[in-house]
Amino acid sequence: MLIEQAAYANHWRTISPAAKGLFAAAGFVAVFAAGRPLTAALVAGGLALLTVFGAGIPAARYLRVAAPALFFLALGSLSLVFSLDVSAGAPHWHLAPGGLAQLAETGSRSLGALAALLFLVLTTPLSDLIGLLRHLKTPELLLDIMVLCYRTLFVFSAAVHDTLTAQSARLGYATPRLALRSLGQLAANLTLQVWQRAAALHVAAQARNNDGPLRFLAPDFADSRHHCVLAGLAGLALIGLAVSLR
Amino acid sequence: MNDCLLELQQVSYRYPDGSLGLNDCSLAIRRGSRNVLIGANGAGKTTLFQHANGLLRPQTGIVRYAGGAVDYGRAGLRQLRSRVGLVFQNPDRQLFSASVAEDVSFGPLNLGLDTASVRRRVADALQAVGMGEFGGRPVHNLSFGQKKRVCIAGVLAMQPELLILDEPMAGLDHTMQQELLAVLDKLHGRGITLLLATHDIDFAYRWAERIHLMAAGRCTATLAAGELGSHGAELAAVGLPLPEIITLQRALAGHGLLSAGARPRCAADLLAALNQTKESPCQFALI
Amino acid sequence: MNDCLLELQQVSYRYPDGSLGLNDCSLAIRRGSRNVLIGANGAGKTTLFQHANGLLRPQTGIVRYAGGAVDYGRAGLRQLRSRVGLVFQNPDRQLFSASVAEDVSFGPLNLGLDTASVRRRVADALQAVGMGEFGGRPVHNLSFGQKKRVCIAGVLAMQPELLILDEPMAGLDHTMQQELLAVLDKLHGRGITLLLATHDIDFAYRWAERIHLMAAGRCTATLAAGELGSHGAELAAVGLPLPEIITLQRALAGHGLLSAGARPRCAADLLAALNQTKESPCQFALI
Amino acid sequence: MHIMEGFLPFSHAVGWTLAATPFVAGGLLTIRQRIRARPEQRMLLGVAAAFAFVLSALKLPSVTGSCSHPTGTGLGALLFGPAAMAPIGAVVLLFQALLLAHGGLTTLGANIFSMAVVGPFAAAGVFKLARSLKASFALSIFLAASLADLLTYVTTSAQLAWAFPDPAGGFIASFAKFAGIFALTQIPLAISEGLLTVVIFNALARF
Repeated sequence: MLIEQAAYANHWRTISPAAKGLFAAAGFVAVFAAGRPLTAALVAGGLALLTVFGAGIPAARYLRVAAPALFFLALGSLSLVFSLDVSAGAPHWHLAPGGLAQLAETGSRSLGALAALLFLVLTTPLSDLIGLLRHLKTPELLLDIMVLCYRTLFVFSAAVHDTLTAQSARLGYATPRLALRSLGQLAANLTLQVWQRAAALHVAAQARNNDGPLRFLAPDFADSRHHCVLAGLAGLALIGLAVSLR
Repeated sequence: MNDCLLELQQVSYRYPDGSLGLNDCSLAIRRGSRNVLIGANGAGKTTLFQHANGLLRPQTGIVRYAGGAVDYGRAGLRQLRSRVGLVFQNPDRQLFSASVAEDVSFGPLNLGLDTASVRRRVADALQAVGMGEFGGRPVHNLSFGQKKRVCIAGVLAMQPELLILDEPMAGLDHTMQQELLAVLDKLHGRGITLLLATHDIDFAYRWAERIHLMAAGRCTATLAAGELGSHGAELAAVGLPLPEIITLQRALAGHGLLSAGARPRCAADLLAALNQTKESPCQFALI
Repeated sequence: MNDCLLELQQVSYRYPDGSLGLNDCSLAIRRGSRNVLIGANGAGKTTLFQHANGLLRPQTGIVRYAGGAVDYGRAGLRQLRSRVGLVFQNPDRQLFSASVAEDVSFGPLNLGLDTASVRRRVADALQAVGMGEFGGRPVHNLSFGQKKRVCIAGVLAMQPELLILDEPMAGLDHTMQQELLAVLDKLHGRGITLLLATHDIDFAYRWAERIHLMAAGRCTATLAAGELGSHGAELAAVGLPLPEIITLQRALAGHGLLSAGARPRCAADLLAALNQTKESPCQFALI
Repeated sequence: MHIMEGFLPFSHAVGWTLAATPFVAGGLLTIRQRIRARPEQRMLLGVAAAFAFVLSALKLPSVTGSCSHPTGTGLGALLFGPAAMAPIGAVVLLFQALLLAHGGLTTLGANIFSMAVVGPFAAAGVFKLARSLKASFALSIFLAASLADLLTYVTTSAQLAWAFPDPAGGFIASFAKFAGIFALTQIPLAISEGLLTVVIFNALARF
């Protein structure tokens, strides 16, 4: 997981997640408030440059992370630009009136919002983000699901990886038909583990005196207030710029 | 202060699915001692540990802690579990949070401590297991041995008097084992009573003061490690050989090279005795 | 018939996440031999094994099997994987079927064999690991050691020439280890070439004919087990001590109790040599 | 198929978030009651979410030979009940946005609605209906899983069509465009996912 790796190793790893979250939120607001596509594109470019040069995320990695979303954007754009004409006999495609304008608006907004999202997730590990959500009074039960999900998904990933490898070593993926069967057995085995692992975690929680919601101590970030003020000011500037360039 | 910290008296337990857990099992752990519980897989070691921590409740018999019978009410359990720390075998089944420091904070927060104390305890516990620098790391990037030490820190942060570890050496390579043993030595030096499950008799002989044998849900004998040599029959009864080092020492004594009373615990000890030096270079000192 | 069954020539492999797997690694496994690959966790043992079975493909360098370079096409891989059997460390991760027989049948079914042959192979493989009676049992009720043997049966049912086992002894108790070694002895007796990963130098010395040292993604040396004593420097270079038994033998030779040329492989051997008997009671005979 | 970050206009992003919220809240209430009766369910849901996340990252051999990822909504709804799937799905979709940049925060509501609400309820409904029509267990599972997958994708197409109606043909034409473009990957995937879910239940039945 490329985002995960970057989040733990970037220049801004130790900056308070509240500050980074505040600035990312301002990025979202700026993108949606921007009147013209060019402004939104400018915000997108600015956020991307900030993430690559400020936080020190390698540009190649940045692009690889953005690739699936860009693929969706490319496919989605097709239907914005072209219109399907069924009025005259055989249906045929033609350029939609105003399609390019719509593409510019939607495309620049998507890129801007994507850049804001990537700014946040490439600089902030998920456990910090969950800590931030805890601070923002997210329902306890939802937080419990998140914490356990984040931890357990790596356990499951490792299990899936190992089992896939072991199955491949015994020719389990030699043909598509065998692959479907092997994958089904793997998923069924994983399904059973859901209950076993949940039971084991429950016992382990009791052993450490738990009898209800899972409590964790959020990490302490130095200069958090200071960074939040800075991020807030920078965010306001960004929104101001986006609005004034209407 | 009671000399006997944990005591099981004729405890029996059968799982809901009908399989046998403990069968009339009695065991006593002395305060401040280093104990090994040794027996084959399925002998009931894990079941016994879960009784020590109040996770399971005896169907017959009694569990005593520091002299008093365990109170299975909410307050009693809370107290027992804060004094008896249990480290399970598989780290993946006991680490809740992907953040090291967060996971270690879980136990102390459950004890109802304030934030400042919890923070202090987390730092201390991570320091004690040699993971002081790892608080901000994600659990999934740690090695198996490091995960194991995080599990121990999570229990240490509750400041237990008795620390129980289920198969702590399993899956660790030589270096990790040495690191873990150093951690345990340090904890023992602080006065924490230790109880380890293992199935390696050579390790048990090298490390422990007292060795508890277990088979078929029952503790069949408790032996002072130093006297293990004269209890070959008890060992054989649970399918264990004498430690190799004892066999060697005897043969060498037979050749007049070692005194018959010598009690080397490991190969280094034996060599030192052979070389007539008085000091023991064995890492795990004699009692 | 080529004497060298598996050969890696200057193989390098780096994982997609950037971590090093193998670094210019060369290794040769002779047909019919008993080999141990020894190195710390993370030295690259598992990566090497996955190259042997075609699960990973060298980025530079070449893997040869029975003299020919491995063909990574579909047919080539099918052939390689049916000849090189790979048993992974954690049985829970490679047993994914409900019943023992079903799991063992997975490989032969994937080879496209007919039902009768599959049935025969499953029965034979279970017999070979001493689990003949367990075909109908559910996997999750087995002990750890039994699961391990089912894993081996699952690979044996594909009738490999080379059997590779990753840390087969980890987590097994004394009795289970003896049982597993007996199974391996039997397979070796049938002419199957064996390659085991371990980090226990004492076990390696006791069991193997050839010991391959590994560190930082590279095989640093291949030693005949009998000559291990004169290669302390190579062992130290990968962070391993000399086997205890060699150290002891030397000390005893220094006292004139053993001939300097004696090569006991285990404590039982050493004792026998001490007692001046000529025969070796060591379970794992000398070459 | 996740709608990417920022793709939906502001009003739609807000609207779908408001539409998804009651389902997530309702699911949480259901879960809370379950936990009160059986405390170990607290762990179960987190672990189930991880399971769903990992399952959706598996590469599924598709009938056309291309590779795709299963949604797991059908399987999840049949195992854990459709109500619990809304919060579980919400967490999975949030994590996919945060860890993989699949989907997004502004489109989270829309994606939750299609994948964690419509899909699971469709799966549960189809399964019940098929069983009541005396369809075999395997066929019911197949229909439930593949139709849940298909309806998820139809919902997404409708969401997109509503946001971007065709200037000439309006909603219908736009829906046809979006559905047409993504049909290429989605229909084979729905069939594969149906088959996989049947294989999974067959295997589970033997444990």
